[in-house]
Amino acid sequence: MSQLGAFFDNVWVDAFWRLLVVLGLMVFVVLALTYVERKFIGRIQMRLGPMRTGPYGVFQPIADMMKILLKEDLRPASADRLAFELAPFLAFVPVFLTLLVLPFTARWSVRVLDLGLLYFLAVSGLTVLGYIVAGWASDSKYALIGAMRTAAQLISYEVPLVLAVLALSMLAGSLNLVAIVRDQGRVPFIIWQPLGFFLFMAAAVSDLTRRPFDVAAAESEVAGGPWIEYSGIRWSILYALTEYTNMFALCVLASLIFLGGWDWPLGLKWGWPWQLVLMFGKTMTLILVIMWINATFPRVRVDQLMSFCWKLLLPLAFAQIFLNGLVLVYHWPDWTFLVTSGVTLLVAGYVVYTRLPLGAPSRIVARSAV
Amino acid sequence: MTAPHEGPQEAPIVPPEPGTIADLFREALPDIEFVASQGPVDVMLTIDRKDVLQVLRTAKDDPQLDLKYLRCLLGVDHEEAGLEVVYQLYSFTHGHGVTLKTRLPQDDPRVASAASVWKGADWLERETAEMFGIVFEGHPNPVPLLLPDDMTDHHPLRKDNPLAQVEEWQGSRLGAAAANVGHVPAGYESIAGEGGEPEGPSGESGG
Amino acid sequence: MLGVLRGMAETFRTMVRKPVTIQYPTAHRELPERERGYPLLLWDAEVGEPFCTGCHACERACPTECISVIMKDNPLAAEGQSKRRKIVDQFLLDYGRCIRCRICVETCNFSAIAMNNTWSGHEMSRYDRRELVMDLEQLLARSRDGGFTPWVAP
Amino acid sequence: MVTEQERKLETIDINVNVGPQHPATHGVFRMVLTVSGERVVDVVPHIGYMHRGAEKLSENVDYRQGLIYQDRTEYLAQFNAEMCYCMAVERLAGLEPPERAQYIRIILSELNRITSHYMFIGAFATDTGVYGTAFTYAFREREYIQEIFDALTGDRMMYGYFRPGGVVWDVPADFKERVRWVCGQTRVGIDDIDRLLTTNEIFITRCRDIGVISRPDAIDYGLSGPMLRACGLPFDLRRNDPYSIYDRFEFDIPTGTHGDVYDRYLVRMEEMRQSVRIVEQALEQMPDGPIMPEKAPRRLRLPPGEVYMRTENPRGEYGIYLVSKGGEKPYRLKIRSACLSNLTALKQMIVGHYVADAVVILGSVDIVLGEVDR
Repeated sequence: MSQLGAFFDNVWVDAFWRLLVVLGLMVFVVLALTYVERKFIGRIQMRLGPMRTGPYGVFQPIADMMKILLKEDLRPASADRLAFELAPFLAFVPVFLTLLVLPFTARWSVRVLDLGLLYFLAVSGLTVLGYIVAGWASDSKYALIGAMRTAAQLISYEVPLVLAVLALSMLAGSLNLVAIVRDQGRVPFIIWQPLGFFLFMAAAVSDLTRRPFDVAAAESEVAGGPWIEYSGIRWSILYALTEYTNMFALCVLASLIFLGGWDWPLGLKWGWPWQLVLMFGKTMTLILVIMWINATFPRVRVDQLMSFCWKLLLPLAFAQIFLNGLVLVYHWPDWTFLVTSGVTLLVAGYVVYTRLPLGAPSRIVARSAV
Repeated sequence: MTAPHEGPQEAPIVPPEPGTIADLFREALPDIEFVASQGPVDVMLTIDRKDVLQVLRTAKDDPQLDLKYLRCLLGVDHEEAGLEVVYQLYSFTHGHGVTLKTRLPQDDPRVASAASVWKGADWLERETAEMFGIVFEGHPNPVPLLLPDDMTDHHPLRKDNPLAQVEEWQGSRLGAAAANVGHVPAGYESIAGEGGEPEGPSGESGG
Repeated sequence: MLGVLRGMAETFRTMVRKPVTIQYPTAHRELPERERGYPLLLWDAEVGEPFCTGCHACERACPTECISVIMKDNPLAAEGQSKRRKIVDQFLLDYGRCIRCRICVETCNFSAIAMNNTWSGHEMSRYDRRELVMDLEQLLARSRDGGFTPWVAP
Repeated sequence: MVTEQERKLETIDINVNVGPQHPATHGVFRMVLTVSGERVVDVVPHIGYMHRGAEKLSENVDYRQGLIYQDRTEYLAQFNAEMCYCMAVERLAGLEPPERAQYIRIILSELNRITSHYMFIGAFATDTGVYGTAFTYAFREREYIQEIFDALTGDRMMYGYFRPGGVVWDVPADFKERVRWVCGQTRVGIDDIDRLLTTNEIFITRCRDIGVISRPDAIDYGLSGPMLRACGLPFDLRRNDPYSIYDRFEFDIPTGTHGDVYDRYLVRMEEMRQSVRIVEQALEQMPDGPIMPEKAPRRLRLPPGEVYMRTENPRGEYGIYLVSKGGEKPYRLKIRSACLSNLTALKQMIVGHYVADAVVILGSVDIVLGEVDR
């Protein structure tokens, strides 16, 4: 028994089985999320969603996976072979790496890094490289335009994302995810940082290239963007696996740093099953909100996307940092975080709403016949 | 194909009542000869093809006429009587409309382009040109619109360009009996033709 | 901001409503009695022969020329069982070509042809186009077996 | 300021081929965009992929058979197209449809206008990027009307229900009741879409002030229908050139102020409400009686003559120029397509905008390729 324990205590073995668990979790999450998304959006559109394979179509993602695995792996004749075949992995590996630092319960994660948050942001920023390479290597104009859009979009939105997280880590005083969660034992940071949460989610939605920020993949414009030429398993790695894993990772991160993670409420007291439930519930809620937004909104234009980021999100992110700095330097009570952040969010919302060139609706000429 | 004894008949020319738009045209362009006819809806004016551009310009610019809106531009193939180009005009201010027509000889179907008068005439003329082989002189971009670019050898809507024979799938199953398809035994014409004369097999209707 | 939220509320509201779609091949929508599926020939059960006399009226009226009819002398009329002197010998209808315009039904003087107003008149996919050419037997089968009531225009 | 380094950078405009198979081309339309970065500097539209020779085919069939080609030409507003064709034939033949037939025609045409606009809204919202939600909403509502058409004519798309002289058979017993219900339902449905799109800021910023076309230009290009009315010209054939019995109904003509894409959307939304008004009035007034004139011949022969008949279709002025030289078949039948004329202004509207706008502008024209190519 002690021999077995010693075997699992070996740092390599320990890392290996934890990695296996994360890998399995990731596959399960991707399969589950494809099903959930199709079903959820189906219901929003008053459709049934997948119903054929299994009860209520629950085996649909498995059927999809089988189909994708068996599909021919097509490559355009004029594509750059090496880059084309490598690009999906370039996009996917960084996303997978982000999962390594996420603590799913108080005691369980692959590795707890002191700079976990920084690691997460640094690594997840690499995904864009895969998309650019894919778009370039496909030798298709749609893919190229899509890739350029992706590059502009993901790199721009990285900035408010990082700044929002930075503002939050000022409160926690740490970049260690476990420490940040512990810090929220009493009040989750979303209460103190509504503006920061808004910025984070807006940037996250954009990072996932989902509506209203899905200009990179815009079906009605560039017909799928960087992955237009991909098929079969490469398409699935580049698109489905990367996107859903990324969505999962970002939502886990958001629930960790904003919603109190596995701790709030009563996580430490009631043990790991309750912590898992908390994590799962919070993450799923955020994912569903992203899907809900995805199903509701039109897509913004490229220039609007950029000005939204640089002219609105970025100043707001700096404002959040500044406000946090004020509160911290002058040792104001905690509730001033809420007041400053919330008021800024409301003011920003109001200003955007009134400044938007909405104008009067069209004139209706009323002329009646005899 | 209409029955042989009928033959194509031209519509009789009924002169419009005085006070219609035909008089406005005559007033605006006293030098030009108009043949006016009252159609079921609009007044129809036939002009010589050399006057087309002048008449159209005047129709658009003259404040009395003010026919700013080109509704439709089309061609008609009258076989021996030549090709016809028809302009449908409408005025938003006065609420009146007119049909302008001009005949072109079949061997020299040329007429001035109206694309310089109305931007909307561009595509309509391109379509008419490819369908009837009419040459619109001065058209800015005389390439086919609906048809393939290399399809210049025939003009589909001309009457000398019949429909292709229909390929009947059900005919191949009939075998030798296929020869009897469409054959009406004596005494049954009244039922089959609904009072009309017996026609040839339907496949010939392309003429 | 308000419009965005209004949109979110709208999608949420529809999400909790009942879905409007059905699982088509397993569940079928009820067809109205006037439904125009592909045409069928009708069977005169009293005499035991088709209503169709093979008069070619539908063949002429068909805009797509998908009908071919051959007429013959009616053997039953010679025996005195039927009033129809002539009867249809062969009737071929190309469903692949038919556009279901119902002009044949309108034209028919004997009410011998009708549009199939059941789902069998729609679900006609075949692997070979030639299988869509129906002959007299296939066209009459549904009517002869009963269970098919054609809609007659008022 | 262009720096020296930037000047050395070689940039080229690329041609992006949009269509004929592309999610945003509404069928088989193709346009070649020349883009400089994200800006469109030139556009060359190509049409004709769906040219089936409907005009030529109509010349070779009789008047009853020719009607079915109208369904297949304008396949989103079939009743409107059939009505135009029937009225052209009636004008030449001197037939006058009975009152009841007129009312049935009006009701169906207006309902068809609603379904067509629903289709527009669904497709247009998808062009602006909504994930099919507006599309399914619009189709859900459209389906209620479609079911009435199905129960009435027996077909969901190719109705073939009107005939020169009237309509082919009478409406079912529960017709009035169902149409009344659907009028109420349509009001609810339009409000649903209103809440989802009309006030949505993202939607508004996508649609405002793009694809603007001025009123003189619109007239010059021969635009019609909602495209023309969005420029502020209250021109509607139902009012300005009344045909059938449209002069008996009270309705408003919605117009826009800017002539941009958003105005076109608003005009169409309002037109649907007005159509509901017309249908409700027509239901009130609909008399009993025959649906075909007493002396309607079974085989129609037209005297020689020419007529240009036009109706206000959902997409604009749909015209039939019919030349008869006697006999059972038209000598020449020209279909004046509203979409074709509306498309001519495409270049002027698109050039200078972003690629994303090009798609939205094309969507706002609301093309039906069957009608454009004929």
